[in-house]
Amino acid sequence: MTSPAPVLLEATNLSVSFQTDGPPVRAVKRVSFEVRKGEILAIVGESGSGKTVSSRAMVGLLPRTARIEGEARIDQTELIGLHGEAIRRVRGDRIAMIFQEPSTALDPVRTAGWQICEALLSHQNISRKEAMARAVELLDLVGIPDPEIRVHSYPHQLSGGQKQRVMIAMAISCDPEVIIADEPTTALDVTVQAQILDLLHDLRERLGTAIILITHNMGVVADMADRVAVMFRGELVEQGTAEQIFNDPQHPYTKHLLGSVPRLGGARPATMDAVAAPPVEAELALSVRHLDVFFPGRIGSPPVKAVKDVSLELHRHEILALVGESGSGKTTLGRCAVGLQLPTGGELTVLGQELRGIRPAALRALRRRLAFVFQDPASSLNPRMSVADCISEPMRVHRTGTKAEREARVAELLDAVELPSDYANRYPHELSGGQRQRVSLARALVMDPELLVADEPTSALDVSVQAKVLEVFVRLQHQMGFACLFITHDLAVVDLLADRIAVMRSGELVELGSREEVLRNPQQQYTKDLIEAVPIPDPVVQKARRDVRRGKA
Amino acid sequence: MAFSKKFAAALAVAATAGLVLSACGNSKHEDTETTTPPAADETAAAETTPATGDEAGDETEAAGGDETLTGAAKVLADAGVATPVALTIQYNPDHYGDASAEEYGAIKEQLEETGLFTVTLNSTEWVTYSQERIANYSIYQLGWFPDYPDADNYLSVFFSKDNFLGNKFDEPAVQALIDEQRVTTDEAARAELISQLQSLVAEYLPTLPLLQGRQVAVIGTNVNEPPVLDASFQFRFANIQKDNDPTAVVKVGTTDMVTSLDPAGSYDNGSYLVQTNVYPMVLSFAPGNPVPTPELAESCEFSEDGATYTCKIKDGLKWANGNTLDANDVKFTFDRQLTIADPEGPSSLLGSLDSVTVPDPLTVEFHLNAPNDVTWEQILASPVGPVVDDEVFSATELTPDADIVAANAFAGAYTIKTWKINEVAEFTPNPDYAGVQGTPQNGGIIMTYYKESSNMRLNIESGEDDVAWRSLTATDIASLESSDAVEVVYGPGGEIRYIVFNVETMPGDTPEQKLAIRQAIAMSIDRDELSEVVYAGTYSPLCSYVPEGLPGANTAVCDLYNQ
Amino acid sequence: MPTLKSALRKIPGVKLLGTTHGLQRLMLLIGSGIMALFVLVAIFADSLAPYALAQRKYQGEFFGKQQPPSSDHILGTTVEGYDVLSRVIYGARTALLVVIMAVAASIVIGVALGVISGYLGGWLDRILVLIMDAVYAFPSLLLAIVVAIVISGGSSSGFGGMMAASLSITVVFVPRYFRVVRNATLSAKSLPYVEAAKVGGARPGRIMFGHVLPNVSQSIPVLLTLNASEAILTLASLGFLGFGIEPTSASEWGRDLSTATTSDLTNGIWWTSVYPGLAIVLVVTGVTLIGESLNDVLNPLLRTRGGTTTADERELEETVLGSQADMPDDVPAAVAGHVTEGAEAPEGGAR
Amino acid sequence: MATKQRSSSAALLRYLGVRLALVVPTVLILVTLVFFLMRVIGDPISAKLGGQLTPDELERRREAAGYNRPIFVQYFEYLGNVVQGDFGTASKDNRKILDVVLTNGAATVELVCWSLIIAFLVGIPLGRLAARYHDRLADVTIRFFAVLVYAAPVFFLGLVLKLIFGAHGLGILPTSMRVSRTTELALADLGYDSHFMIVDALRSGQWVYISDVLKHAILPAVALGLMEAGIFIRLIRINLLETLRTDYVVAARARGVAERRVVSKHAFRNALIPVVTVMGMEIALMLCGAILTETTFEWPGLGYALSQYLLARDFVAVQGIVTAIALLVAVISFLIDVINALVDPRVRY
Repeated sequence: MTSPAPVLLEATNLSVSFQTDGPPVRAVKRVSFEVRKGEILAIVGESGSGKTVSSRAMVGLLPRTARIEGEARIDQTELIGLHGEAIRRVRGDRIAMIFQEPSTALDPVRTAGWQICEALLSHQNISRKEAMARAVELLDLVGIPDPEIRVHSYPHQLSGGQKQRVMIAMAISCDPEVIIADEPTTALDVTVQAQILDLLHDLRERLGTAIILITHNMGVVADMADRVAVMFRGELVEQGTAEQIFNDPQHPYTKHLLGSVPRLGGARPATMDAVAAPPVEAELALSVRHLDVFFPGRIGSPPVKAVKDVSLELHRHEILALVGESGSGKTTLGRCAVGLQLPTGGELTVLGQELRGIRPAALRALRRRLAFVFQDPASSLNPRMSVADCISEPMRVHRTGTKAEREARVAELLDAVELPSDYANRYPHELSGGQRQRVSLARALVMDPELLVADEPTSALDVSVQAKVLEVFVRLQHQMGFACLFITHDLAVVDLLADRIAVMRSGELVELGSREEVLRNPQQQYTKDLIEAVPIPDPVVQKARRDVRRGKA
Repeated sequence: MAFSKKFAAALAVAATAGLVLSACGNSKHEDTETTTPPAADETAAAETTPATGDEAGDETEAAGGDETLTGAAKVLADAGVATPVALTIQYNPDHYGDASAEEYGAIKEQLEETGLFTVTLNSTEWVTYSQERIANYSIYQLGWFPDYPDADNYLSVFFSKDNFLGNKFDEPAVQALIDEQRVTTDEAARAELISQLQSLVAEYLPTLPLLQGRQVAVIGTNVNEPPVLDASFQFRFANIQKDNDPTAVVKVGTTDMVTSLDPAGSYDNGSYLVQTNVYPMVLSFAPGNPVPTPELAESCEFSEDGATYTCKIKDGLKWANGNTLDANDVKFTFDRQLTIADPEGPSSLLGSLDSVTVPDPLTVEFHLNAPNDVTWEQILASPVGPVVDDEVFSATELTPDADIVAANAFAGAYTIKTWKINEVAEFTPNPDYAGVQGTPQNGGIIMTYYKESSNMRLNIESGEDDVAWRSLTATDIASLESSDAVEVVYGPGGEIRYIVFNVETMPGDTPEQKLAIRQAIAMSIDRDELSEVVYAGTYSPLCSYVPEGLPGANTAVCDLYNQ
Repeated sequence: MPTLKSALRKIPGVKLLGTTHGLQRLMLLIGSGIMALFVLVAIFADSLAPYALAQRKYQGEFFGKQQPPSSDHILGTTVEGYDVLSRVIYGARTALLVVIMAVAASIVIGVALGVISGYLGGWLDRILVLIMDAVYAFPSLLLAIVVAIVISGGSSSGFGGMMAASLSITVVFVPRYFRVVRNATLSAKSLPYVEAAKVGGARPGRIMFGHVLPNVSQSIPVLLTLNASEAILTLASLGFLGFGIEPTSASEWGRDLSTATTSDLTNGIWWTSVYPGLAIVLVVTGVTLIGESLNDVLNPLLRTRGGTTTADERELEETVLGSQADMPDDVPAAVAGHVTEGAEAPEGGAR
Repeated sequence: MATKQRSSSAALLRYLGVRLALVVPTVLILVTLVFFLMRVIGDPISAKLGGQLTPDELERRREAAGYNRPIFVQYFEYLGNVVQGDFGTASKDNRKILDVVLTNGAATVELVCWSLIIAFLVGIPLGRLAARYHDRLADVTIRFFAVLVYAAPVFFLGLVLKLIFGAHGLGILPTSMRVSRTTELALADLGYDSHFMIVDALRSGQWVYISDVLKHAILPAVALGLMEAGIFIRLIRINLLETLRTDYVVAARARGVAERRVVSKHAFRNALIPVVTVMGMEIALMLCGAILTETTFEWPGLGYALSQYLLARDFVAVQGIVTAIALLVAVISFLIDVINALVDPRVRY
């Protein structure tokens, strides 16, 4: 690195507060940062830390209830307080944005080309024909195949990655000085994420655009950022180069955050490593043979094959991680295992009982021994039932225990998931996401299940919260010894807790083996790609991996 | 005649009591204090023989002088009926006009003011009403519009055994009088019989006549010749004229809807109105003369034995389309009425017809079931009578309106130029017509059919229409009476409104009690109030069964109960 | 005083009012005011009305027909010689009774069918959907007429007439509840906590009425106000078309309006039709205003902020407010020190 | 991609085909429902002659008309006739049902079209305005207006309009029928008989007739149109508010698209999709409104005819008209699908 490039965008003492029905909420508190030409600044923080609000405040995209104080300047132009036409000229032309969810950020009733043209025509005095030609060029630039055809496509005809590429094409259409990328890869699968990140990297190098990258993913930060700003509860707690932040964090929050990030290939924490009961090879908790699950398609289209000819076994006391990207069929398989989904073909034996054609009464009896933990903490508990009622419901359903016994069991489980016993009388909305997920876990365990299916139990949680939940989970598995089918897309989490790993793709089983085999020595190309694509939260390691990848490409 | 004697006695009492009632001036408080005398049961029992009937009469006279028991209360008390009597009266809110609710509201009030009755009113939608009335209603509203303007049409259909009311009324004495008048050809003698018949029926009160309608037409001031509204109850176009101009087209509005142009498929006022103006009849009514007069016929007469009615048809008649009009058309007309016997047609009026023969094209013979049926001439001039073209109409099924209009199968005073059923119709004078209605005095008629009478009222007042015919509300007529832009003309009305009692199912433990209740109700009704307050004079009180204006009409009911 | 405050918030109306804002609150207040007036008038009709509902005389003297408003008859008299004000007041009672019966019956039937059909699915569901859709496609007023005839035989004695009107409105409304509830059930059916109950071995009945129904019930209040307002309109329309209630046993605005339109209007007599009409408009307006406000409150997208309109408002609401709940427990003490004491999570935030 | 598009438009055609096929059971259910309900509530003969014939005579006539045969025989006979295209003849006025449906149906369609014009003219701008000034005075005023026109029953609104503009008010507009009698007869004389008054009037080319038709249409169209406008305003407002909050609207702003364009090109078009769908579902409601409007203004439409036939228990007519209405509803919802496909590419491909 030579002498620092000139400062392009600068925020000074930026504060944002929102009027609500109650007292104003201060979302951003006196934040200052700067971006230089050609630089990638990552703003890191968990949900609610104010990272999105502060970036949107600069381009005036906050609702009228927001009160903004402080300054934000691009070159010599003061942005705060600009209105109407003045701020419109800045947006898109000088500061462009990329959004988290490409499928909602594109107007569903306009073609990709139309929307790119709109951006161009809003700022440049060119004809529609010229704009169209430029749109094709841009699509080509962001790596969309057949841009002449795709330019006429509607958003729903594009894949998630392609949509995000269209968004990027739109963002760079007017050669902006700064691009604000707000969680640009959070909604994408990990392999697609890698491609988009590569693209952003490329664009920075080719066009020299500065990028403000807003993310919660430390791996992405390590992969992309030159400098990092850490936000917590509306305050910017720490700022520095990527190396400084990762190697020598100063603020306790930064330290905590980095400590919580699970790391693919990293060492397991001591609490998770001790294996209580070794898997019993002979006894099967779950046996799947040539399983097919098809869903009827929309009128006039063929059925969707969610699971195709999958065979696998889950031993007692074992944690089998089911890994795959969206649409891989992993959740469908998990739902089959607890009888929430009927298979189309094949055999499915749960705890020694064939599930196909099972009678409702037998299924209910079997379900005493099964449990399921859901992904979304917000909706996995009935909002109208207290925590105690939620946890003890299976006992009431199966008419086990007296009232006192049930209360005792609830207390016992709350203790096991490390929640205070007075939480029994609270309602789900009074709990945080992590707490709710632990209540879900307690409910799942109330009947002492022999098989637990956990469907992405931590992916909706912030990193620092996820660590705690995982820790509780592993400890309880060790104590209670239930077999577990752990469904996730996060290889780092898998590395933390799985005994064996099954990799799925488009409904098919790709690879199955022990954790060590699959993660350290994958046999299939897809598994390799998957592992390759996971960004490691270490700038040095990640830079090396990126170089390898590039060299390969 | 033992029956009539017994009732004559009881009714003399009632009549006296009625006087007391009016003398008391509807004193409400005194009425309500009335209680049933403890001896009521004995009195009722005593009344069952004629001899004790007289005694009972004496008693009531005495009681009537007491001024605490009025007529109706007395009648009930004498029959041993515990008061107040709970009555459920059924009515229909619209079939007999929109004011029915008000009319029965007033009746309820009148009855309850006597303190003798508690009344529950039940209003029921028409179809259910007409299906339920016989089986399930004991006291209910009906109205009647005659098929032909003859006293018989107000008596035989109501009071014969198995009448259409289905109210289980069956009195041999009444039946005998009905049969007798029907074959009495001498007019004066028949009128006497009819009067007797009414007085007899009034004693039994199987129905209670309330009101009699008037024919009302509203005409613009430029109409110099209004329609003739006589006791034939027909609305004829021919003599209407406006602006003293025989070529001016007159616009008429009505709310009477049409079912069909085919006489075999309709039995309602709206259809009949059109048919009387476009089809000829064997016998018809000349304006101003409510007696059937030969129209197609030159002359008609009963045979010696009275079993055959022979008509000579005029020579050289043509339909407007040029087809020949002769006795064969007449035979065709009545034969097809009987053949088709459409469920909604008037063929039931031909109950007395056995067969029709045509000895030659200008002679037609009607062979009747009963000799000398005085109603036969009326029936020929009734809704079953319009003669149709045998070359256009189907002999076995109804002929669609469009075909009739297209074939121009008319021979009445008018032909139809444009026919949009129940919206608008355009009539042009038939130059070949030489019937009893006379030569048309106008250049044609445009008939507008209104669903809402209020719109008809607006259009007659604004001059959009020249004549408004049936049915304007009492409010409209009252307000139009005072308008300078229009004039209201009246004629005698054939429509009557009455209450039907099912003599078996109505309240009361014995036939005598039931009769007493009917009589008490009759005494409690104030027809003048109904006429003046509810109908603003558009209906007048009906004091007997045959409406005023027809031969044989009297005031038997009012005489017995309300004077 | 958090306890007093939370106790107050337990009363539904207060809580609702608390969540509204500015002009929106005005709408709710006006709507509630009208409804309160309506209910009070209906209940105390006997003491409020100057005359009985079918009274034509006072001390032996007729009121007179179609008398213009005067000191004796503030709103004039009808063509039948009744006092318009009394008819209007008693009409409130009829309307309230019919609305209560109709709404109660449609909710019970519609919701039960909707939940069962949506949850169980299969042939039952398909057939019910087909039938309900067909009924829905049928012009509701005509359906109401036919049903009214079938139920009462067209008879319209006081209570029988009201019953028939209510049930015919019910038949019209059941498909609407069914549609909404069934759709809500379909989405609630796949909610994790419902599936959790299923995995827990709960029987269908328990799941449907213990878990699905409470969740579905959120969509009912808005529908309820819609139902109530349309019940009044349908009742009035039935009366207007001549399927009303016998006028001496109950007063019904639609019938009075209909009677008044036959000839009063064309003769310049406006008071007999305008007042019952205004009564209908007023009550329906009241109910609809409440419905509109409810819709605003229950639909977080439309929550009043006194401002417009960006997509991330919801996100902000959730994140900014929701994060407070996430903090106290999950973050180590060292970090939590930076934060003000984690207060009770605002209800709206943790959605 | 081109091939994929072609195959997906084939899928759309299939989808629309299935939608059309679904019309059959819907219509069948309605006809069955109506058939049996009508048999429960009486027959046309008692309806017309119940007040003047003896019970025996009535029974004889019912027997003759075939109403006493087993109901399923009658039902299948009717279905058979309908399949052959024979809808029968009304017994109330002996009109061919097909003729009733065509004539009165045209009147209803004309009325609904006029009212939709009013509804669009009033509803769309007001709905947009309300969304634009969300929660400010303009919004609340418009919402009050929408609630008020929705709350006023059509017949009452019609009555007020009649009071104001009719003969006893300003006296400037006719308050009944589709056209004055003179015009109607004149047009009939000219041989124009398309059942659509405005079409006939335009063909005649005479301003007197055209203005007569237009004048007659104003009050009914306003009465019905305002009610629909009340619904439109609410629908458009809510949907516009929702689309204004979507990410793609923020994204459009973020790329510097002018606010006016954001609203009209992005928010409004997307907001129309649910509006169109809901309109399709509410078409039955509008037909109800049409019945009341037709009654109030004596407009000889299908709904009014239906209620009259219903009163007369004219089974044949009621069944025929209900079938026609069911078909009409089906056709309209099919058209709405097509419109949706035009507006929303997700449906198209």
